[in-house]
This record gives sequence, C-alpha cells and structure tokens, in this order.
Amino acid sequence: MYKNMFIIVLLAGLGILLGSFLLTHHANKALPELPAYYADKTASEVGAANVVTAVIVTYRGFDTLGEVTILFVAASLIAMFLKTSKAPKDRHPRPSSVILSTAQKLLFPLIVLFGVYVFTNGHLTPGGGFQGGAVIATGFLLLLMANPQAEFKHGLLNFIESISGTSYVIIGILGAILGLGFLDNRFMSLGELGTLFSAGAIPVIYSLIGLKVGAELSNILHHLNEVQNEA
Amino acid sequence: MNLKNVIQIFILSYLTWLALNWSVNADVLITGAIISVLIAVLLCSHCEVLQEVRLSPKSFAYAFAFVGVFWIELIKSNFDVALRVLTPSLPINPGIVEVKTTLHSNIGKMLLANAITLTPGTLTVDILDDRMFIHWIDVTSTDINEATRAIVSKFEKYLEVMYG
Amino acid sequence: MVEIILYIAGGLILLGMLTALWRFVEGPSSADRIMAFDAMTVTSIALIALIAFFNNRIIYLDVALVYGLLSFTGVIVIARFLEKGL
Amino acid sequence: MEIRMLIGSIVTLIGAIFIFLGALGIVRMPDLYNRLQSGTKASTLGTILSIAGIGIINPAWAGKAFIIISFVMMTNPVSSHTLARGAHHLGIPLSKKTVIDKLKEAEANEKKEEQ
Repeated sequence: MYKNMFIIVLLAGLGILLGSFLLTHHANKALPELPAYYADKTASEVGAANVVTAVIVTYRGFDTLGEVTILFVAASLIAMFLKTSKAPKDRHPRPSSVILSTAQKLLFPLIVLFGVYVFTNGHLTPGGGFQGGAVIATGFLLLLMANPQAEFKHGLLNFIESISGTSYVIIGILGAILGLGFLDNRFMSLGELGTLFSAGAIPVIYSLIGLKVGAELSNILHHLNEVQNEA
Repeated sequence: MNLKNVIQIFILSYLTWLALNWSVNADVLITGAIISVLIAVLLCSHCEVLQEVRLSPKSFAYAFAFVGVFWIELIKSNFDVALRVLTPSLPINPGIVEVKTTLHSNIGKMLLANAITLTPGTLTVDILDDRMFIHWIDVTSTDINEATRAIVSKFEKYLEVMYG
Repeated sequence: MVEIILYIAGGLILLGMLTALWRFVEGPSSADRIMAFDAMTVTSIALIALIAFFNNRIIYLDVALVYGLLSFTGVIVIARFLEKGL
Repeated sequence: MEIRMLIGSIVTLIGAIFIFLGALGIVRMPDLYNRLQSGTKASTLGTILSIAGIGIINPAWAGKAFIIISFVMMTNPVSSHTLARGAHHLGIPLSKKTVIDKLKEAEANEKKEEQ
C-alpha cells in the first residue's frame, strides 16, 4: 500500500515538474554570436539545409575524422581482445520462432534501406552518418536475434569499412587541393538548396561515414556474438 | 542467388525509397535505383521470403479482401476489448488454446500469426509447424476444431489463395 | 477547432503514457516492465507525429520511424535474452 | 478543405482514446498475457489511427505516414509474440482466472517423449 502511494506521489511529482517546465518555457529568439554566424551563413556558404550537418562535416570536419578514428580503434580493440580461441562451444540457444525469422528476412532490406536514406539525406533531415550507421547495425542485430549462429559476410564488411575510410580521407585531401582546405565541400557543385544532390561533397562524405560506422558496429556485434560461441 | 528473389527485393526497396522521399526528381530516382540494386544483390541474396507469393490477378483481389476483413476485425475486436477493460468486474475468461493451420509457406504463417496477434483478444504465443498456440481472452471452446473455426478460418481462406 | 481537438488528443496520449508508466514502475516481472516500455514507445510515436503537426515539420516523422525501429529491436533483444535464446 | 482537416483531427482523437484505453488495460488486467492483449494491441491501433489522422490533415505527409503505419503493423505483433513466447518459456505464471494452458501440456508431452 505504502509502495503504491509512493509511486503515485513520484508520478505526480514528475508530471508537475515536467508540466511546469513546459508551461514556463520561453524560447530565446536571439542567438549568441557564434550560432548566429552558422545560422546565417550555412545556406549560402555550404549549401546544406541542416546546420548541424554543415557544422559536423565541414566547419568541424577534422573533429569528425577523429571521431571516426576512435570508433575504428574501438572496433579493432574489441576484435583483438575478444578473439580468443577457434574452438566452437557446444551452445544450444533456443531457436527463434518461424514468425520472428520470417519477419527478420522481410524487414532486413528495408531497415538497411532506411539507414541509407538517413545518411544520404543527412544534409536535409535530422539524420546523418552516425545515425544511419546505427540504423544499419540495428538490421544486423535483428539478424543475430533471429539466428544467433548466423555467419556474416566478414570479408564484405571489412572491405566496405576500409574502402569508405580511405575514400573519406581522399575526399578530404581533394577538398584541400581543389577547394579551400581539408574536408572543404565546395569542390563539387553546391546545387539547389533542399534537393538530394546539393551541398557539394557533404552527402558523399556523410554516406562514407555512414557505411563505415554501419560496418564497424556490425563487426562489433558479430564479435560479441562470436565470443559466446567460443569456449 | 535467385533472380526472382532479387527482382522482388529490388521492387520492394525501390517502392519504399520512393515513399520515404516522396518526390520524383531525377536525383531521387537514380540514387534509389542504385541503392536498391546494391541491397538486392549484395545483402539480400539469401532472404528468400517473397518467392512464395503467387502473382495472379485472383491473389491480388484476395489480398484486398484480406486487408478489408482484417480492418473490420481489428476495429470490432478493439471495441470488444475496450468494453471489457471499462467494465468494473473485468469479464475475462483467458486461456491458451491450440489451433491448426493449413498454410505451408513461412510468409503465409507469419501473416496469419500477425493478423491473429493484431486483433485484440487473441495473441499468438508459440508456433510449432502447423500447430499454433493462441492466448485467447475469452475462451468459448477448448476443442481444436472449434477454436480453429473461431480464430483462424476468417483469415486463412484469403491467405491460402495468396500464399498456399 | 482542429487545433483544439488535437490538443485534447495530445493530452489523452500523455495521460496514457503516464498510466503505462505506472505499470513500468510497478512490475512485477521484468517482462511486464518491458511490455509497458514497449507500449510507451509505440505511444510516443503518435506523440511525435502530433508535435510534427504543431511545428509543421515533416522531418520529425523520420524521428518517429527511428523511434519505432529502436523500440522494436529493444523489445526483441530483451525477449530473446529472457528466453535464453542469445 | 476545412472538412478534411476536421475528419483528420477526429481520427487522431479516436486514436488517442484507444491509446488511453489500452494504457488502462495495461494497469487493470491480471497477468502479463492479458496485458499484452489489451495494452499493446490497443495502443497499436491508437498509434495507427493517430498517424493516419495526421496524414489526412496534411496530404503531403501521406507517404511517410503510410510507411510508419505499415512498419508499426509489421513489427508490433512480432515483438508482442516474441515477448509472450519468452515469458511463457521463462515460466511467468498465468492469472488464476485462466481456464486452460494447452502449450504447457504440449511441452510436457514433448519432454515425456524425449525421455
């Protein structure tokens, strides 16, 4: 009884707190100097409808390269430490039902397609390479859920990862040679604001990041699953 | 690699891509075609799930009929369960019953189980070959044949034409 | 008129989420909690769609789709973990 | 124009009512399986109707609304089924009102045959 009372009080307190935040919230319309610069100049300078993407890929593109490298190092370390032995363990996970495995087969291409949609539209919608890569990895996670002893196409994943990583750096250098600096997007045509082929090299760069992140996260999932199969 | 399967996955992905973008500019069309081909050929050469669909005019007609019947059942049973929830005495009579299905293909079984699960009042708990175990909120009969007639038959006759 | 009806709908959806939160806190088993969580995330898809309408931004619907995908995967992972299928 | 928006908003309101009733079912029902029945399924219909209403109000959004609706209809029964199957395997008890449990009998029979 006291437990129920406590829960009611907790929920009511939470509701009042959130409600008062919501009712007293006033948006601060005037931007400080730095955000105002990005908000004003992004569309004309970079050609991206999404300011955050423009900041991540071009203005702070070097940071993003560092982030991708960190993810790569993490994936490599996981692969290095988890791979202990080759002998498969005699493991009998409960097989999934035919409903889950069939639904997974039907959904898998659609989830990967949605991930691709998220990162190719990174300059237009609130998406981007990291998010799209995570969505693609979700598809692979679903594959492992439906069939825990599934085998990935390891070579293909590694190939995609290394090719996209290399192309990312090459495009960055191209920007330095043809444009104004490393990872500058303006050596390709900016196009019309709001269309798919616009914002110069941003969609290309974000697609490469998305592919790389998706392949890396899928590889991590596969290694984590494999370590359970090993004795 | 199966050509029919690859083509079906390609059409499915391409239609989804067009609906997601909701525009028919040249750039969207070209990008979508490239991505759909890559997905169908590289990633999904083993998802053999749509092959069992029969593509004949009759099966299309039955697909529309199935969607109609399904929506009517969905709304009817939602009202039924909502009334049960609102009644103070909570008139439920739950239990897990066994039913049989005559469908053979995996996708047919999945669609049947999903239709049963989505209509409130029935919930597919497990499926073993052609036996389905269904949690029923108001058990009127524990006999296999009776329960099959009450739960499965209304969807099955449409799915049978579409998927066999 | 339309906006008033939609505000009422939004209030009802929020009330429903709070009610489901009760089950999430109360339990009693972990399966109950994940079921309440699933209901809350599915409900929040509707809420995000309403917010998209009020702000007149179609791009919020992408967020709703990602939300649905993550809720689905989360429930599947925990359900498979509970039945020792991993 | 105005009538179409009115229809859309009323569809959304009906969806919201179903969501609320589903949440009520989650609290009131006696065991996990009944909660899955009334709760998740009612909230699924509620979500579908809400998004359909938004799609009716704004026809330009219809494509994305259709995608979300088909996605929810595809995935939600699967996750409910997986959760119910896992819970039954784990041995989460059914309520006292339960009349019959054929799945338990079938599993017991299978174990007997193995021995």
